[in-house]
Amino acid sequence: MMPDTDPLLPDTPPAAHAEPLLKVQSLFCERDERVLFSDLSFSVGSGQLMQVLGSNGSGKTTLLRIICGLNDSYEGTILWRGMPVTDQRETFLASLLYIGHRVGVNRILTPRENLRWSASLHTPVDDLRIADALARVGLKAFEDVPCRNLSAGQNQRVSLARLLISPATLWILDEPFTTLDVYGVRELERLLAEHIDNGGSALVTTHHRLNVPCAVERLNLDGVEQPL
Amino acid sequence: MMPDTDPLLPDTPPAAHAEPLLKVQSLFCERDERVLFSDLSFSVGSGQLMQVLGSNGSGKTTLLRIICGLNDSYEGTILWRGMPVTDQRETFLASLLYIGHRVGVNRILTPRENLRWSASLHTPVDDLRIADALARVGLKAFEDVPCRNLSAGQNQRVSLARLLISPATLWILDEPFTTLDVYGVRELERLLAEHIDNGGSALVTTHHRLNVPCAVERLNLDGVEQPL
Amino acid sequence: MWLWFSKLGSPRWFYELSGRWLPWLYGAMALLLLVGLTWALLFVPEDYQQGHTIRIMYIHVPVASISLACFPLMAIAGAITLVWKMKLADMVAKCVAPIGLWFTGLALATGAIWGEPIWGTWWAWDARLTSMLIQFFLFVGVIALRSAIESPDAAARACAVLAIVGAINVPIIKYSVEWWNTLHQPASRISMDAMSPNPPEIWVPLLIMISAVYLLFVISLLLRTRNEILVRERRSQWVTDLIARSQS
Amino acid sequence: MSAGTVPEVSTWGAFVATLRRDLLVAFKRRNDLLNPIMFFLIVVTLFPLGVSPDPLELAGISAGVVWVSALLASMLSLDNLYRADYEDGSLEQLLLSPQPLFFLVLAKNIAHWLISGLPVVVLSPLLAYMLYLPEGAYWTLVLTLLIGTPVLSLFGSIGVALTVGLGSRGLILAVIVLPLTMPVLIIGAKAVTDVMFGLPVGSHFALLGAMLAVALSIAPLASAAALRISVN
Amino acid sequence: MSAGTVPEVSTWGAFVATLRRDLLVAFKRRNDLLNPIMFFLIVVTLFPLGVSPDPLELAGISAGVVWVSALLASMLSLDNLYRADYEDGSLEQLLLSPQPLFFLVLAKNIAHWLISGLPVVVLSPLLAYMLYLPEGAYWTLVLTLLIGTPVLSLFGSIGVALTVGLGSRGLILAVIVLPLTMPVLIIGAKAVTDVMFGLPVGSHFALLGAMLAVALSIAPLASAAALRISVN
Ligand code: HEM
Ligand SMILES: Nc1ncnc2c1ncn2[C@@H]1O[C@H](COP(=O)(O)OP(=O)(O)OP(=O)(O)O)[C@@H](O)[C@H]1O
Ligand SMILES: Nc1ncnc2c1ncn2[C@@H]1O[C@H](COP(=O)(O)OP(=O)(O)OP(=O)(O)O)[C@@H](O)[C@H]1O
Ligand SMILES: [Mg+2]
Ligand SMILES: [Mg+2]
Repeated sequence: MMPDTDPLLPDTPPAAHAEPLLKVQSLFCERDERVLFSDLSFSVGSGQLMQVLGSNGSGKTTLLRIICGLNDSYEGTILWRGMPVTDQRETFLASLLYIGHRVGVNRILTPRENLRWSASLHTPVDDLRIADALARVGLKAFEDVPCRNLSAGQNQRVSLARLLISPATLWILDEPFTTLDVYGVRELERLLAEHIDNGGSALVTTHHRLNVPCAVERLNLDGVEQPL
Repeated sequence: MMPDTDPLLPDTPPAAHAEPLLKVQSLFCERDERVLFSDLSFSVGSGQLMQVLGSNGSGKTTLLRIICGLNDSYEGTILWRGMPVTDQRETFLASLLYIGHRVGVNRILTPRENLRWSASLHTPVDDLRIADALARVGLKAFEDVPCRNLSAGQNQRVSLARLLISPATLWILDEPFTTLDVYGVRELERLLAEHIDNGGSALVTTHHRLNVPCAVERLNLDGVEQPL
Repeated sequence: MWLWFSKLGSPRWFYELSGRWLPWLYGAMALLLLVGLTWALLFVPEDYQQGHTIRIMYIHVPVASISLACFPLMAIAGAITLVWKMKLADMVAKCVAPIGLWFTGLALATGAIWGEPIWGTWWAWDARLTSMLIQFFLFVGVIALRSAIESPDAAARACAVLAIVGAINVPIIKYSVEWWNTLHQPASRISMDAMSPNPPEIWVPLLIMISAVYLLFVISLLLRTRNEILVRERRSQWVTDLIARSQS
Repeated sequence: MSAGTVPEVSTWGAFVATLRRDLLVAFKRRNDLLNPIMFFLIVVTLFPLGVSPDPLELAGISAGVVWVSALLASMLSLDNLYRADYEDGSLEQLLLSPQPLFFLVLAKNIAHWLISGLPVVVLSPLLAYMLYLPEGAYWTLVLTLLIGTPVLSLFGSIGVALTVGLGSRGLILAVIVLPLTMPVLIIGAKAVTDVMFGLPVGSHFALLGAMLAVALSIAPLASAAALRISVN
Repeated sequence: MSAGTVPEVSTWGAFVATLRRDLLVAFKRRNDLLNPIMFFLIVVTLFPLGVSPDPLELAGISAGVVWVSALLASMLSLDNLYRADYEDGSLEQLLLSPQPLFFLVLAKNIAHWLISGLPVVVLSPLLAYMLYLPEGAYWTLVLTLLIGTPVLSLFGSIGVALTVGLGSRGLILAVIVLPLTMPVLIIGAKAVTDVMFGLPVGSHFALLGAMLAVALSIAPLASAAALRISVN
């Protein structure tokens, strides 16, 4: 569907910058005998923000998990910097940050401890960075409260603080705006814009209209409009 | 803060209809030594839709759970049709429908079986009603799929189908729009409006602007604007 | 070689090939079973010690020896599933588990029925009996895991991991159990030595019965696997054609 | 959906629906039906392996081993009782039902016993045989288990209800429930051993029966209260 | 946050951080530390209650009972190993780490053993004393448990990893794990009984050691594979 060599050819999407980092080629996936998508191709370049759209059950979460390698019941190829991700798992994972429906926050530990462990799985950072990140997501007074004593939105913020301490190039966020209040939404949009500005790229699902200064590509998984 | 006798007195809020069904009087609650709200009073009449606002961690969920009786670490009085709810638990529960952060959908059972059980806890309904309700929330083809095979939004829809088969007067919904797609959001707003039209009342938390034809009262739990 | 391998991995090819084999296998099994059973039940002389109960041997020994082959078979199929993602291997692995469970159960049951007149008890914590019982548990574990995981793909790989880990353990279990109980009850050990002085009238029908039951095992595995192939490939063109043909 | 009318409610209907739902969940996961039996069998097997395969030695401990295994099987299966409901929010719905919680909890306990207690009772003679329990004691064993296992389910339910909100699993439940259920174990096992020695056992059965009666009337109340606390 | 550079990674750092995190979680819920011990103690006391308080009879079964209880305690505590991480999404983060999963899983297994295996080993002499284990067998019991319980944790980890995505709990895990760990039980308990009879036990220890070596090298691999499957 898309040329797989020169990204400067005229038929690349307008916002695709110099080099396509992530390239998905003719992806096919079915679940429970329902084809979710077939022959799906797209690419995400550096400095590109891609919003995945689709009605409930259209396969957004499935797509993101397939790209991360958490789900391997698909056919097709996923390339990272021109090489299949399956051949270079570690390199790919080192540049990836995924936040899913389940936020990955341990409820016994405090936000600070949670972040420390998350970071150590990728690149350890010092405590100052962590405190800064927590302050920026509005958890200044809650650094040392066990996460089970935080509200739904506060837990979501703990997980979003990871965006601030990670050096990852590609962000994959599955409905990150869920349970965030208006300030939280605004802050996350600001974070996304910063990341894109710095040449990172992001794949985000959300049903809400992104309000960011940069261009937003849209990938719609709905074949037909949903009748609901 | 509010007169607790005649609802027709001039200082009742404008949209409050004839009779205040639910009345909350000088509620006080603290968690982890942080006062969430103190001396909070409001009332919800029939045909009234109340949106609870507040930043993350401001106590919206806590407030709703207190009203339902799922949380009793508070001070103050909650009246239902003029009587303390603690004196008439059963009557109150029979008129109440609560949908929380956790949707109350068993992952082994199918949407149909889930609804059947939910209904039987309050008022049993026949299978035709259930099938209708599921069709209306866009799960026509998914009635007999185990819920663990449904997406996040589809599970949310299963729980929203309860609104259609319940005779409850008071709906208490905690972020019901989470993970719904645009069609789902629109449908839920329509449901809310219908309920209000029929003289029901609802208490809803959401960070999103409700787009309903009826009047929406707002209860803001934030003392100060959040610095985020 | 590689071609053959990938061909073998094709369920359709397997289905057609096994379809051609089955009639022959049926015939051979029927013949062997008929000969073996009549011989074993009617013509084998009574044992001077055991009387007619010796005839249980003609079921017990074949069933027991096959049940021992099932776990390794399942593990090999599992390894192929994990490494080459061959669908057919998983179908075999899935189908061999219940058969293994049945044969292990049968070996336990026939052994118990035999043990009652011989040892005066249905059950003893003898090494061989115990290791059979543990093998029974292992099969139950694999089957329980398979039925608990809903996605066929995930179930295939999870069961493959369990089968391999189990297969590494089977010899350890067998060894440890044998070594655990020989001190206490050496008398109740069963071995081929007991058989060796026996005349051909006894072991020839036994061999026939062993072959017959082996064929029974192969046939039931083939039938189950064919069934599984049809279920999993029900939406592929060749299966739809097959169904259309069988209905017209 | 007319507002203002209190709908007609039916406690019996809610009781039956809850019982049926829990059984349905168990039947859909056929494992839930098989696993208590298998666990019981496997745990009983551990003892000959760990202690000794000697018939005489095993006969002496057989009643105790069968009872301890039944206790453990009942306890392990308890974890399923409210956990899934707690996690998916169904428990909140249960607590918000206008029906008396006593009966809903009782329905769940009965379902639990049917799924995990009854199979153990049915299987116990086989295991007793494998452990060389003397002939005469079979019926006593089955009967004590038949009366005793519902008590285990009912008491166990209190423990699960208390711990359902906690992150940690299994062990804390065991630590709470096992001491509670020890009297049942002691009397049940004692009745069987007494029969083996030809002693009268009427009083043991009377005691077990009394325990069951007490458990039936008090335990669901306690479970209901504990659930309210846990959800808080 | 500069794009395009692959960050420097440290496997050892991730290993230590994961180990420390799991220990931290356990210490924060002091229950996690106490429960294995309490469970072990309670199960061991079930036997004098259920079987017989007679010192001679107890001495005969003491080694087996302590070993069976250790096995059950280890298995019950396993449920905590990946469950919470699965439910809150941390497990996905673990799988998405660029570090080799083998070591991260090993770190979690070591933490599990430190929390639930080691206390049991330390406590075992006390319980052995309560069950009248003959003097000379103490050290053998402690040593077999010291070598054997890590094997239980490692094998158990495979079972939990395979079942972590399933709704039902506890029992299916036991059904999968217990048969696999029976050899450890047999050899461990046998070594203690053999010492009681004055037999040599060197070969038993060699066997246990070999099992530990095999488990250490294979089990984390199998667990890692199983986790990938479960999260799928
Ligand atoms: C539940 C009880 C029993 C079980 C689980 C059992 C299991 C087995 C197994 C696994 C084999 C090995 C088959 C092979 O290696 O190919 C076997 C063979 C045999 N069994 Fe049994 N057995 C039981 C009871 C008995 C009894 C009571 C007898 C009669 C004395 C008996 C006699 C034999 C003989 C003669 C063989 C063939 C010799 C051999 O292959 O080693 N078994 N049994
Ligand atoms: N289990 C708990 N124990 C103690 N404190 C808690 C607990 N749950 C929440 N809190 C505290 O209570 C406050 C209010 O929580 P609540 O869940 O009501 O917030 P909320 O308004 O619903 O937020 P959100 O928009 O994020 O859902 C939070 O700041 C939190 O710190
Ligand atoms: N575990 C599963 N097993 C089988 N099918 C599943 C499973 N999870 C989801 N599905 C199916 O896959 C489809 C896509 O699910 P997915 O979670 O990707 O949707 P989504 O686009 O993220 O929806 P939402 O907006 O509700 O989050 C759903 O229709 C569902 O029926
Ligand atoms: Mg989704
Ligand atoms: Mg909330």
